[in-house]
Amino acid sequence: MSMNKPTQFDVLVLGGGIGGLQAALELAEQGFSVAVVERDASIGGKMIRLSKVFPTLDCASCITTPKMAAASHHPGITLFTLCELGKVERKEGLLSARLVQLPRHVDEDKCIGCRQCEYGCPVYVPDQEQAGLTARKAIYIPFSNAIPQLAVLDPDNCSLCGRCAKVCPTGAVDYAQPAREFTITGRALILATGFKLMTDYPERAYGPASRQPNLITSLEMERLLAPHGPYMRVLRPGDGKEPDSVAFIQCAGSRDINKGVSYCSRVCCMYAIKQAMLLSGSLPLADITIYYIDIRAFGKNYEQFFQNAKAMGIEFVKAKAMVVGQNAEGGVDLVYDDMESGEGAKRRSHDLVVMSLAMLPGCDSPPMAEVLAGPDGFIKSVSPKLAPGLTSQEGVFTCGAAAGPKDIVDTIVEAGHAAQEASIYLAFQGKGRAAA
Amino acid sequence: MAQTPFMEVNQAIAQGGGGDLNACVQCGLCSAVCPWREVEGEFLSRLMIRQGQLGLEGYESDEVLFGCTTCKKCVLNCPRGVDIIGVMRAMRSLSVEAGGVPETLKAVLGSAHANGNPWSEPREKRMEWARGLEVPAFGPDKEYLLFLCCTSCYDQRSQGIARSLVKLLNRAGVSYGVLGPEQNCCGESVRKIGDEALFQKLAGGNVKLFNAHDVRKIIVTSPHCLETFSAEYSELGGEYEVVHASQLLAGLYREGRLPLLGRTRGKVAYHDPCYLGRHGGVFEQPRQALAACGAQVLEMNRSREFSLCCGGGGGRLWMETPAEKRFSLLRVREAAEVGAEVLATACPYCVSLLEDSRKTAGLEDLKVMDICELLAQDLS
Amino acid sequence: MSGGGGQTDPAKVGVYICHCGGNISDHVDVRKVEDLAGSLPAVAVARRNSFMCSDPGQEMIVKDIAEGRVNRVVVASCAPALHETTFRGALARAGLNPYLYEHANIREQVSWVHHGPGATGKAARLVAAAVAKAALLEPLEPIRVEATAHATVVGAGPAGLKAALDLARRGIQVVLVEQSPFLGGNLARLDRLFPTGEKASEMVEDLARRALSHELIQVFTCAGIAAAGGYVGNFSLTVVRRPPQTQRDLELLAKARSSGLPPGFIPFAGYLPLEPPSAQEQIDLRTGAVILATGFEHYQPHAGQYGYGQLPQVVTLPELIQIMAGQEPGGPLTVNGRPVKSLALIHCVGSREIPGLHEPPGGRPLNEYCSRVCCTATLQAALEIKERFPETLIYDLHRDIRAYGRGHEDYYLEASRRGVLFLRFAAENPPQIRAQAGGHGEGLVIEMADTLLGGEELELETDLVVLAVGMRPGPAAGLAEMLKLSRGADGFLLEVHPKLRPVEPAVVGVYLAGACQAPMDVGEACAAASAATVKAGGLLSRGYVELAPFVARVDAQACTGCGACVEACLREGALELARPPAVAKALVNPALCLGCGACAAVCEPGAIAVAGWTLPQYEAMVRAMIAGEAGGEQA
Amino acid sequence: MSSRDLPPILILATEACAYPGANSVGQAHLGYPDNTCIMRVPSPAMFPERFYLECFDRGVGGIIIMSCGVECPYEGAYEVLAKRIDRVYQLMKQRGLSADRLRLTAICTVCNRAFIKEVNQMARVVAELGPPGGERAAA
Repeated sequence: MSMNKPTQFDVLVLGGGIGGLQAALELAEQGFSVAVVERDASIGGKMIRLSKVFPTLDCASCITTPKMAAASHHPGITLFTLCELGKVERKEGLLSARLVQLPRHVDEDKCIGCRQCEYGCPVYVPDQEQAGLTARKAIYIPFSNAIPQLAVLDPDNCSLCGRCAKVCPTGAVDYAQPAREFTITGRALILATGFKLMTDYPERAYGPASRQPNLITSLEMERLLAPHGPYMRVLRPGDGKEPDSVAFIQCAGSRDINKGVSYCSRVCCMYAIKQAMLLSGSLPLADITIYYIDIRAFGKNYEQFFQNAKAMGIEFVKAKAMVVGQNAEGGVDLVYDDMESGEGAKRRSHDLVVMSLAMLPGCDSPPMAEVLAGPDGFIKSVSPKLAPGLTSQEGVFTCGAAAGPKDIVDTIVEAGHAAQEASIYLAFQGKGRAAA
Repeated sequence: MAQTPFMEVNQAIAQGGGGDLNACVQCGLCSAVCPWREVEGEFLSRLMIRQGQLGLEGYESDEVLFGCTTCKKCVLNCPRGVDIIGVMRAMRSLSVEAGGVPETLKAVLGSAHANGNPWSEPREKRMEWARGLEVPAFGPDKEYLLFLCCTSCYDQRSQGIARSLVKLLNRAGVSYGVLGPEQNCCGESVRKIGDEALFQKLAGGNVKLFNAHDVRKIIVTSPHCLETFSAEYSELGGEYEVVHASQLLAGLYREGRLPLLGRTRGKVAYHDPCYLGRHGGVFEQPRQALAACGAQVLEMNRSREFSLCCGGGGGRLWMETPAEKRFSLLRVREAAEVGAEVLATACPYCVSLLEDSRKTAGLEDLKVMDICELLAQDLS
Repeated sequence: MSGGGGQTDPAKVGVYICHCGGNISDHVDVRKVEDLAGSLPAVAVARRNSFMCSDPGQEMIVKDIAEGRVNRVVVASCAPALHETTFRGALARAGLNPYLYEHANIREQVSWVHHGPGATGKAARLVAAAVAKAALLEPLEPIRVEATAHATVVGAGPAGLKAALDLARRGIQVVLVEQSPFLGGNLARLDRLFPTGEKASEMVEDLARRALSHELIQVFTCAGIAAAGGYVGNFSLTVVRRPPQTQRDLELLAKARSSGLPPGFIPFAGYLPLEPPSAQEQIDLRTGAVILATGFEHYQPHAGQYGYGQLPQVVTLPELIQIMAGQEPGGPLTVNGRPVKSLALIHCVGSREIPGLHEPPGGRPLNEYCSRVCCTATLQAALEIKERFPETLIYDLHRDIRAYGRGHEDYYLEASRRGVLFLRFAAENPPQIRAQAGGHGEGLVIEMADTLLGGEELELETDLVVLAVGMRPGPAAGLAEMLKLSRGADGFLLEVHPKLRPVEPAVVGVYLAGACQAPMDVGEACAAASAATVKAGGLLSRGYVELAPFVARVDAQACTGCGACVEACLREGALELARPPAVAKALVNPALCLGCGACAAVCEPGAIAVAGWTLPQYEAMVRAMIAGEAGGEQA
Repeated sequence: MSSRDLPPILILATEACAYPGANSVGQAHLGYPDNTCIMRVPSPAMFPERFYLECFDRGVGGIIIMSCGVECPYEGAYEVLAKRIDRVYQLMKQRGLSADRLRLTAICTVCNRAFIKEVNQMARVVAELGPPGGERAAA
């Protein structure tokens, strides 16, 4: 990181996804100084990796990019990317976060984001930003709209051939750059650590049948659908064939006390419907089926979105489907109990099957020992009705998927709420909490 | 004609051991994972539960009400953790109480009632399998009671398992003994068939007998005995440490007490019995035991908790299943497909059904063997 | 030159071309671009640097400005998103208005996409176009609108109370306007809240007491907004208080007085803070921001819908909750004097209506939306019945169970485990309710087809049917009209964008808090309330609103007062014709202007333009571009 | 493709969507004809009919309006724009200008393929029709 960044702030926001950025922007607009700590090389979180968003079907990047840009240009916001979070402790009334800045192996102050290093690099690595479906280089800019637009070198794959350093016009490549540990402090803390997908569910639930290339996760489908995705069109990963039939398995790990988690992941119904709609746009002849237990289209305009999808001919099958194998054409075999028709169990194959995997907390445990998690592992809200953003620690707030699965709309609203609670806390703190 | 839900039936199922009935969310995953899907069977657990929830008729045919093999695959997959086997058992109970038992099972229950075994064999012949072998009687000086499944006692093919096990125990110097013909069938299948009263009688008799002999530890050849002794006998006052032969043998080998040569050649596929694997949670020890005798252990596509049921649980062992609808037929073919020369398993029911299907399939080059048999062959 | 403004000093444009360490200079002949730029008449200096964004690069600009060589700046480098702010900062440091800056994007749009002489030619054209625009740039200042540090919250349900408290705790004066005599809104009509189990009454009392005792909050009950005008920071509202009139209010007030209130809490009514007014009174407010927390109303089934209003044993869920709250412990649940041994809960009553399938009488618009909270509320009620009246047989008739929230799924599982029997009907085939034949309203028969049984027809006999009614938007129609807010097809107030600006309607300075925007539960409404107040607070705590300068500006000399722009304007109130004694002139309210330029397109004399993006500037850019195209060089 | 001698193509790209979209194409180093000039605009609703016609008069061979479509941050502006472009088409017709020379489209911040497709398509049109007015001569 740049050595001259400040280390003392009014508020520390942990997590640079849409929730963290929104909270940071609201606070910075109120005149508070804010640090945003992000584990990835870019801010933007899950949202910047999505294709389009429900129920408006507008482009995720077009909504996220302005917020990312606003945060990165705001004089009141300092970004710390590639930072692993150590302990957060309360010291002399301040919340102090120990950070480990992983080496970018590129000098942040010198890099101009020109990608010469990337073009020069001879090493190809599966690009996780594209669900591993295409390759990137060992030194690269994470993705086209990454912020900051700075290269990062992946030391696990770098062959130390020296080409990137040679072609870099500013001499920014630094193979020997060490990890740097440092501490930042704030008067308040917002935990916006988001979620991750339960990627080990398929193996647990389907066993050997889970190991097939055309059985993919919902985030992989997002990449396939994104205009700047791996193939720029929807092709199935196994053989590059255009799928004629695509299915979605809902509650893949959610509402499942045996193989997953007991709670509802809340967004999967809607994103599956959205993906189905986008698919029927790009593959008008394809059959699209959603296997579900309950369709939970509960938000504003969500039900109408669901009814539109039905009217478009997307098939909704009330059943939890089981993945049982792979057919000779590379399709995924499913079995389900067709209860609504009363016709009993059916076996069906789809060229491509998407699992709407459950959401898990982005952090395995809350980053501050005194902050409690609920039985579901997400950060516990101590006042879920009046102030859902309050945690068990004074001065520590939460928003978005850090406090339970949540869609983007609810996350952004909660981010505003958490920012407001933090600003009130800071205002009282300034007055010695007299008015509390 | 509209039907009216009959909630008394729902309540009777719930009270008869199917307490999870109403917890079912009707997702149908149980129907989807059920082995009957492999052979287009009629039985649909989700539908049967639904009918049970509403107290409606429609599940009374033998192939539906007595379709469940209690393989537990659905239970392990059920998103609501419903004890589906308990619900099936309770629903059968209602029918059995009213005399609704499939013909083939009537004989089984009758024999179990009269002879203490389901095989219509005289009680006093229970120990005939041991003829010519040195089998100690159980007494206070013995660590383990060796309890043999009725099938191992009476069925000729299965007796080989018992005899092999005894050889192994003797060579390893295990302190064990057997009890006489007063032993009953463990009652596991009887209970799953739905004859709760008979189960109480059989199990009650065993508990009384075991407790009278101060039995603490039991070796079993059948995973079905394993399940019922360890999970169900405590209801009747029987608390035992139960070990399946394959577990014990793996342990003995590890301790260096089994003088195996490791000479077994050839490829051995291991079939996880439902009651050892999914019910008992025993997956590794049978494989360790197989590896100990030198076999090259192969995995079939569906193994461990994904294993395919042989079709013998829940009373199905005694029911007629047309050849093309037998899970065991699929299983032996699967073993042949992976190139196995031996299909090894660790349950008398599995051995019996797999052996039958091996013949049906005409797989001359495949042998079906119990782990005890493979290990006994490899003794020095 | 048009667009107004008193630009006097001749443009001296400085052009700075970035090599971007080869990223640009490897494909673009930057020396040639520099020469071409230097030959343009408006250009005072043209320079190059390996990295214009570096300190030495920026210093070049600062020095040229400081030494008076340059009063307009063009930097030709990477995409403006990356460094436009950097270079504007450099101008500001040198004492020049930062808006006297134009960016030429010759990396992303030239050197990375074109090669060879074509790239150089295009770079030259882009630079020429930027110079042409720069020469016409005028200094701009952010628009400052003074803002009264005062907010008005309309509606005293949980969201309104929470919003008022949030603002007051940030030091902002608040007026809280509530139409009924009570505080607490629909929250007061609940018993316990899912999934925490806390008492709704305690939450209402707590919120109401805190709001009433806060020195910065002034509460008006029995009050409504009679007139509204103004704009962000400067709204004027007329609040009218009237004596209570509805039968319900009068009955509740009589009951309250008999028990020695106010102040105090009346179950299922709310917190009564003070005696209602006995005569009409009017309060005129100047307020900086308006928070709408007008909430929702429960959907009222139409007569005969599922037997409601015709069969006495058909009630709504809110009615049942109130009945149960008043029930003595022990004995069966009793409704309308009759014991209830079995009951059926029916979901989606007045929600998720589908055109063509559902035909409400009287031409009522369909409620196509999901009301979000009723599923879990129904499960909660079922569980409470099982808890307090365990012998009751409960059927739950649903389309989907939407227990989406944190902890909600546990309610569903628990209700199932406790024996609530879930039956699923299809939207096109809803349950039919009738009185049992031969009975005298003793019992009900429900006919329904269970989709979980392949559509098998079932007949259920129950003593009670409970309708889980959905939500309708609260009474905000008049207010929405006065404030010029849009409502969606669902009747709820409309936000600008559900993700970019989720609590803001299109009118700046007005914010949406809670269920006036869409169905939500108490926690969600309270979160939305603070999302609204964080916006309002940011605006009001400074005392002024700073708006981007890119709004319409009128050249009063050129304006003929024809009014075409007013007609074309997309934001009501942003443009009007002022009528000074002599002639009418277009007048922009910068606080309301979107900056879209729809006005500029229709102005014949070119008297109105969006500051910073004027039509003459674009025309100059096109001319420069064509000139470059024609000869590659300019005179 | 040498576009040096071809009439220029003017692209009006919205600040919120299409302009960053064009930059995304640059980041991906996807080539397109260089007789293009992209102008950043807040909302193309600000251009009167005559602006387009004058562009053609001055020699602009084709114009692509890359808007935000329905995602337009200026509520109602897209509808106004669409109506105006319809009128521009009428006027172009009157003047004997091919309607192919003007395109109204929506490009998002990451619509690389759509961007390239639009630009290539217009480049083909311009190459075929020549300078504005060429089609009149041909007719």
